[in-house]
Amino acid sequence: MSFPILTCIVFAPLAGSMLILFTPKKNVNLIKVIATLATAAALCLSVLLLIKFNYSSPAMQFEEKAAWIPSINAWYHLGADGISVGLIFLTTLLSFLACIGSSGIKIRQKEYFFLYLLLSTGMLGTFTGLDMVLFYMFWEIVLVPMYFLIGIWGGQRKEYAAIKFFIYTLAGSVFMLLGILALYFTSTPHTFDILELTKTGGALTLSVQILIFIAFYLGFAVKVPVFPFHTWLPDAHVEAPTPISVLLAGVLLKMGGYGFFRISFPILKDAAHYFILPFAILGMINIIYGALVAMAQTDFKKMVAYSSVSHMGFVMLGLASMTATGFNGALLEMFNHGIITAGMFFLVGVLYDRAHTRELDKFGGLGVKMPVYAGMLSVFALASLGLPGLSGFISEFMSLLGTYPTFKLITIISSLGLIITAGYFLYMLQRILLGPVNEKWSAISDINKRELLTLIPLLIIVVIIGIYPLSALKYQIAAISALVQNLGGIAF
Amino acid sequence: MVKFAHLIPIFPFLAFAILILFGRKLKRSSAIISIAASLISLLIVILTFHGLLKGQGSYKLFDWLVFNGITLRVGVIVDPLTCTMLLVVATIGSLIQVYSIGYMSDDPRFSRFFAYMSLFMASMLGLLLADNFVTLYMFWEGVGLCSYLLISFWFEKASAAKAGMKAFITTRIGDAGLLLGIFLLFFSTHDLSFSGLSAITGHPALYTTAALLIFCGAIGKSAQFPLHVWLPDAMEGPTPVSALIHAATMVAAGVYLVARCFALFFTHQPALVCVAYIGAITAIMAASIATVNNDIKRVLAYSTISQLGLMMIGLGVGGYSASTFHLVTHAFFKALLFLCAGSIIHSVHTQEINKMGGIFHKMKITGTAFIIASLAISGVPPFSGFWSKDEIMTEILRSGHPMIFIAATITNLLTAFYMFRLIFLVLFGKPRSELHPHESPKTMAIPLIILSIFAIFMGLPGSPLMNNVFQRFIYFGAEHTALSSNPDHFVMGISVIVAFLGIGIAYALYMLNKEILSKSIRNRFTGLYDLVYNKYYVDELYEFLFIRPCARLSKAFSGFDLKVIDGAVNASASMVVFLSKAKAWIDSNIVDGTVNMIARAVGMLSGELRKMQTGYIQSYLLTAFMGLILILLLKIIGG
Amino acid sequence: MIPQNHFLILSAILFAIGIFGVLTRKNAIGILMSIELILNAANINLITFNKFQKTPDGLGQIFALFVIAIAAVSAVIGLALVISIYRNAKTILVTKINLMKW
Amino acid sequence: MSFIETFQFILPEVILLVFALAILVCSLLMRSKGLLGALALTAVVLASLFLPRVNTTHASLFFNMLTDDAFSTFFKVICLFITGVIILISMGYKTLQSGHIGEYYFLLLSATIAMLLAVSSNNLIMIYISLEMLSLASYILVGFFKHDDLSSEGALKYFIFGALSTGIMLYGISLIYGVFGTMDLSAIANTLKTAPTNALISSVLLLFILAGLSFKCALVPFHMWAPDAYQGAPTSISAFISVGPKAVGFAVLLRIFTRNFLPLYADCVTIIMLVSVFTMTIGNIIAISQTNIKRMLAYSSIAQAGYILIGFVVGTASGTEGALYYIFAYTLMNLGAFGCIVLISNSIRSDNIEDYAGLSKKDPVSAFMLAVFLLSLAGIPPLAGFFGKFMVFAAAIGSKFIFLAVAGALNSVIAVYYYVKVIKYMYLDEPKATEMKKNPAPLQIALIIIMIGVLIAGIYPSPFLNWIRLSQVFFLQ
Repeated sequence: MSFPILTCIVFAPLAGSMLILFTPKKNVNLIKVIATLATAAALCLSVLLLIKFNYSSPAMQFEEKAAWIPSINAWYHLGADGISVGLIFLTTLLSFLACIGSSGIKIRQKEYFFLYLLLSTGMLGTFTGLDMVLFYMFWEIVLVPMYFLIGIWGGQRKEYAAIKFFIYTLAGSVFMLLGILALYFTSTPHTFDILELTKTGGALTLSVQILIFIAFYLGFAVKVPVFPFHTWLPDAHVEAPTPISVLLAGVLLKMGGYGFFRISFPILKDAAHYFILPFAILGMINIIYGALVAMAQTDFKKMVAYSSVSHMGFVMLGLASMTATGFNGALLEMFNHGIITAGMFFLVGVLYDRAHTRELDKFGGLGVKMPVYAGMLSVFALASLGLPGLSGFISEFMSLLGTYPTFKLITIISSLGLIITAGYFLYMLQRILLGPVNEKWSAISDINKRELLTLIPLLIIVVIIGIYPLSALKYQIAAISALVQNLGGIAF
Repeated sequence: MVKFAHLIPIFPFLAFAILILFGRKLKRSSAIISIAASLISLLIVILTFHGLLKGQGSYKLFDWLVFNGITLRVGVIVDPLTCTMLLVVATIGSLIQVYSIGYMSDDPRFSRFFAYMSLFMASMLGLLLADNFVTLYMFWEGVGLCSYLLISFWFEKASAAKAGMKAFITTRIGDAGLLLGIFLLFFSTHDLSFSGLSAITGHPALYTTAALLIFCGAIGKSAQFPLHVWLPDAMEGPTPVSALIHAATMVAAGVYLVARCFALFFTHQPALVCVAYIGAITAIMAASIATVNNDIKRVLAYSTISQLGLMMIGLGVGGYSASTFHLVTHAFFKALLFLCAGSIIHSVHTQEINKMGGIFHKMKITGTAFIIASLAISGVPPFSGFWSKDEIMTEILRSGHPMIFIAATITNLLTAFYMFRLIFLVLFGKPRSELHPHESPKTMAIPLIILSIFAIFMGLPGSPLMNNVFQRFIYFGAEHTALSSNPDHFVMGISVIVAFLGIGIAYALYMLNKEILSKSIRNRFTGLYDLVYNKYYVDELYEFLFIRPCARLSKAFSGFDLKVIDGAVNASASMVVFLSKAKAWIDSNIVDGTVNMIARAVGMLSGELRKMQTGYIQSYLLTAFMGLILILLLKIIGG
Repeated sequence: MIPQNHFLILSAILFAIGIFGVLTRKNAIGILMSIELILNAANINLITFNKFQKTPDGLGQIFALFVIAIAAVSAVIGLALVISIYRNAKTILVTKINLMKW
Repeated sequence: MSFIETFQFILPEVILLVFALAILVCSLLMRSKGLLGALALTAVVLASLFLPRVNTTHASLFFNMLTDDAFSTFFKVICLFITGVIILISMGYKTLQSGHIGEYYFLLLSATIAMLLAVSSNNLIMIYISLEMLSLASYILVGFFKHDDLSSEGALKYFIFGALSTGIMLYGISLIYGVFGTMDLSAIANTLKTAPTNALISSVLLLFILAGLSFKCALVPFHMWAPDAYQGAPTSISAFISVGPKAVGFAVLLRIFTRNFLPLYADCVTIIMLVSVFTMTIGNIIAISQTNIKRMLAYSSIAQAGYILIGFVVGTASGTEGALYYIFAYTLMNLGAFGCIVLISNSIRSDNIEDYAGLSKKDPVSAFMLAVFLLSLAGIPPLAGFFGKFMVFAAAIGSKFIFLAVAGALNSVIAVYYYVKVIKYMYLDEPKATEMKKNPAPLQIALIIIMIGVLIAGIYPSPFLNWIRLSQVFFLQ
């Protein structure tokens, strides 16, 4: 058996958290070092994974399979393919960067980093687990640390936001659990293996598929989040501390989209076809509605949070397309949105750390006082509004392009979202950076080196994918075309 | 030497990268880097041009994007149209950057300015070289971005910040159309390259729609009606920016786009006619606004819109060569006009023409250049504008659109009028406020001189005097070359008459008259004047029709989100809590009540039990017992 | 010979009275007594069924003895608890014993 | 089977009895009562050492009054484990230490003997007697703080409720004897197999028995004693009655219904399903508004019984397996939770949830353990409670009880709210100034072991599942 790279990636943070558990509370520096090393180890391994990944093959790679609960035929089964490899990298990268960005945490550091690393493991496990039970377990493991991370280190309404997040996502995921069980019992022989189910799932009758699809949908839609299940998101994002907002928006939302890619669509093919119109409509609503609501926000962070709702609409739209282009767009949009929004939340954090307010109207003219910050903010805002040449564009473009032949009107309306998005991001830039200098912030300092360090890797990725999208697309193309073929979608 | 064409945009981009990273250390030398990069690009452009003349052409570079089955292979397009445009852009760009050294010398963000300028050069050159819709779209947005950045370059001014946003969003509306047009084309032809356009056949309605959607992009970028509102506001940017981006190059990209897709438009005449009429409306409307506006740059901005409209007319009537020819000449004289305006503003620190006057003798070079450019745009022979406008007029007449011909003629009349209104009010007469005009520094003056030379002579390649070299170089199809070779003396005559008429009216109204604009005339046409002066109320209309509803919708949705959706969820949560309380309450009250009731029922059997009081344990027991009874009943009834 | 059903009806009446008593007596002692009635109803049943079996195995009788013994123990414990409650609450009326609710 | 041979099967009970009497005597003779707990613990350990090994055949003892099979062994292990932990909790429970502690342990061991007998009973008489023995010991234990208003009130309510329920059950048993002419479960099963009797009458009789057992398991509508008894009882006894009688109740339910009365049972499925749904829902919903943690856990354990009942309703092999696993997991986590409450109440002298504010800072270990146990009760992976829910939901869906599974799923969402509320107080709120006392080491260590058990049973449940499967394979024959 070869080196179990995925196991190492998934459990490196957990090992770190166990170490932290036995580190004295007072020794904050050691705790930080352990956390950073653990996430860095996972990052290095995932880079290695990217290097060794054979992207011309649609098959599952680096598979690890060991008996786990034989009596119910559940296996410890990990693997990575083109769909998950990017998200694994995204998770490790953001975990690492957000870990560096966590130095602003001033209280209860031991607990913080312990939970933080636990969260990392949960997220990574979700993206690698190929057994439903394992997948569900990791999926749920994410909830608890997140609850604490928002609830303890969050903002003013942290308790409300934390419990809301918890209940909301749990409510979604219990239905997913029922869906998993239903899949298990409808398969012969009974299995939880996602790959096996992908082969056999199509044999189910449409009505059964639809029921199971809805069960999974409830779980995933809350995470994505899809209108009208999105209201936990602004609260959670706004109240969470910066690094956690980064992970929330950067990784957690992707878990829902990933679920669609990994489970709902490949296994429940007929139901997926049955539901593409609602998907497209919901995607459109997400895009337009999210953008319009974002426009009305006066709180910087809330605006970015709603922009996530809007952007995740493109994922839904791309999924609805049933075309390789749309799928590629949707998957890439998840990655890109992860990178860009992570950057945006870091930038919100930078500003909040200095000004202790996020009210957009209270700023103005910061472009003079914080030129580097202004540049960074502009680039990420532009990437977010889909400026060609930066990464956000290409994925939104492909989503829309893929959806166009199936849903013309919806695509047209959705592309209006691009205009609204441009509107609120530029309005945000105008209110923060442009205009006359607000004297209140005359002493504000520009972004510092550590903060830059967290942003620059993201910036580089944004630019590279924007200029040469194949650099990211190449990992997923083979897997996506296999998926489309499997689904009987349009392969262009 | 064509094979280096793809390097053209790279040098300015490198300059941008260097300046954005190390700009603060470089300070003044930023300009040198930026200009050097432009000059290197210019050199390569010349080499490419040379190669093109030798018969080399477009080539492919690498796979850029793969949709399943279809690989998008990007390359560069090297043909007469692109090469000419490249030459124009690189030349004017370099000159304006030199000019900017003087103009921007006091600015604290000097190097940032040059960084943006370099980025713009890179994007614009890339746009011209793009050989497919996707890369074109990328650079298209890239120039839009630079436009945004440079319009709001002095972002401390709230108006500048707003203008930038307005420009970006307005053009983006057009871009959304362009994007959809690209989708439509892609799904009909499965091809995104320009070279495939000429092969399109069938589905006329579909392709006409596609063409119109693409034209939407052009409308936004070239500030055509109804998306023209952003360009006048864009004048908030530094004047070199207005000259380069909002006069000479970027705004012409819309015209370039239509020219680039001319094969599609030409085979789908309804779209082409639409182009012509949009152009005509724009031309005459903008020209009329220009006649009453009092801001020197805004007058020029409306003039630009009007001239772009003229180019659209040219394309719309099938005058491919004529239109591109006007594009080239216009680029030079309009850039020159802006630079002159910039020079004047730089020295008198105001843009209000009402406050200027009689500065010609203090600024001879600028003044002369201004006059040359005005003559060129007014269509006075033998300046460049005369030849190119004449070509367009000829094409209009030949195509048989009398309405458009009349509109174009009126536009020309108005053009001559407002240009000379400017000249008379700004350069001549008496100063109307305290002014201390002085000639601008050499870095600013030299580009003026060079551009003046272009403004005078650029018309010659397209004139019969030089045997219509231009038309023989850039043409669409074969027959056009032959057609446009013969000078049409009727049209020439009308053009000349119209030009001089316009100048004459301006002279009569503004030089002979003591007042700026005689009250009597203004009073007679109050309604019309107000309409024109307020730019036909288009901005207000948009505000009323789109912006406010959008804002209201946004607010409404936000409220909806907060109250209704969240409210619903919270309500169900509180329902649970309520239920919980209710259950607890039921436990303590209803159960008791039931107990009372049943106790009474039992009490009817024996009157003794009436006074029975229930205690809590017994209520528990009763619940349990009644539960059991219920279960038994269910069992017995249900079988 | 008294038919089996008569015994069973007697036991059912006893059972019902017992339940009624448990549900209605205010006094804890009264409740204890009612419970005894229920147990005795069961005892009558047991003995009746035993008696009317084709080949009586005595099981019912034995069981009835057990029940009587257990009922005695139960009564002892019940009384002990009542005393305990009386010490604390100075009452043995179950309607007054409601410290814990909701 | 000779008496000696029979004797080896009841050796654990005998050991417990001997030690119980010994404790009673010692408590009269000895001054220091500290050793009594240790003595009781020794008894439990010895008893578990002498438990009959998992056997391949079952043994009928005392004229088939008792039967000894893998199923009963499973529950015996659970029961002895429960008593062992309860003894540890009691030893660490400050309020409990008084002159009467000897009687306390005596009663506890007697209750344990009753539990061991009950789970292996194969005759309705035996079931009645052992359950009554268990109940009687429990009544006294609940009222052990005899000078405490709440304790004696709880005990009285528990007693009256229990007496009525067992009375009803006894009446049911007497009728069953009339219908079948025997009280031996195997004999009744044989009769049912060969000659179908009037299903209606039999199932009605069955429901009488269900009533008695529902009281033990605190199922709706026989649940109302539970909150009062839990709240009033010493916390160690709350812990005991929340798991011990409940496990026994389910063991008997399973033995009677699933094994022996299967044909009759099929008729009652709908009703039991309703009972299950109501039990979960009512327990969970009322728990939300509780402010006393013991009372909250009482409602919580009512709800948990509803989940166990899902496995029981399904009635298939996987259903039974799920129910058994759930009982196992529930025992671990509920004991753990009560243990933590004892630890905490030693210092803060309160059972109010609000007084738990900021506990994570004052007593991080207890707070952490309580959080883990509560999350496990809420069914969050990777803890044992999750896997329990997983198993019962799986069984329900596998047998097309979709409604039941959905109800269970919805309930587990509601439940999260009140479990997390406690965690919120402990972790998110600021502490009030209270000095924490040093925790008794044996209890703390025991709880840590249980916590690790909860984790392992959730992450790698295979060994436990195998054990359970072995326990019920024979049982379902």
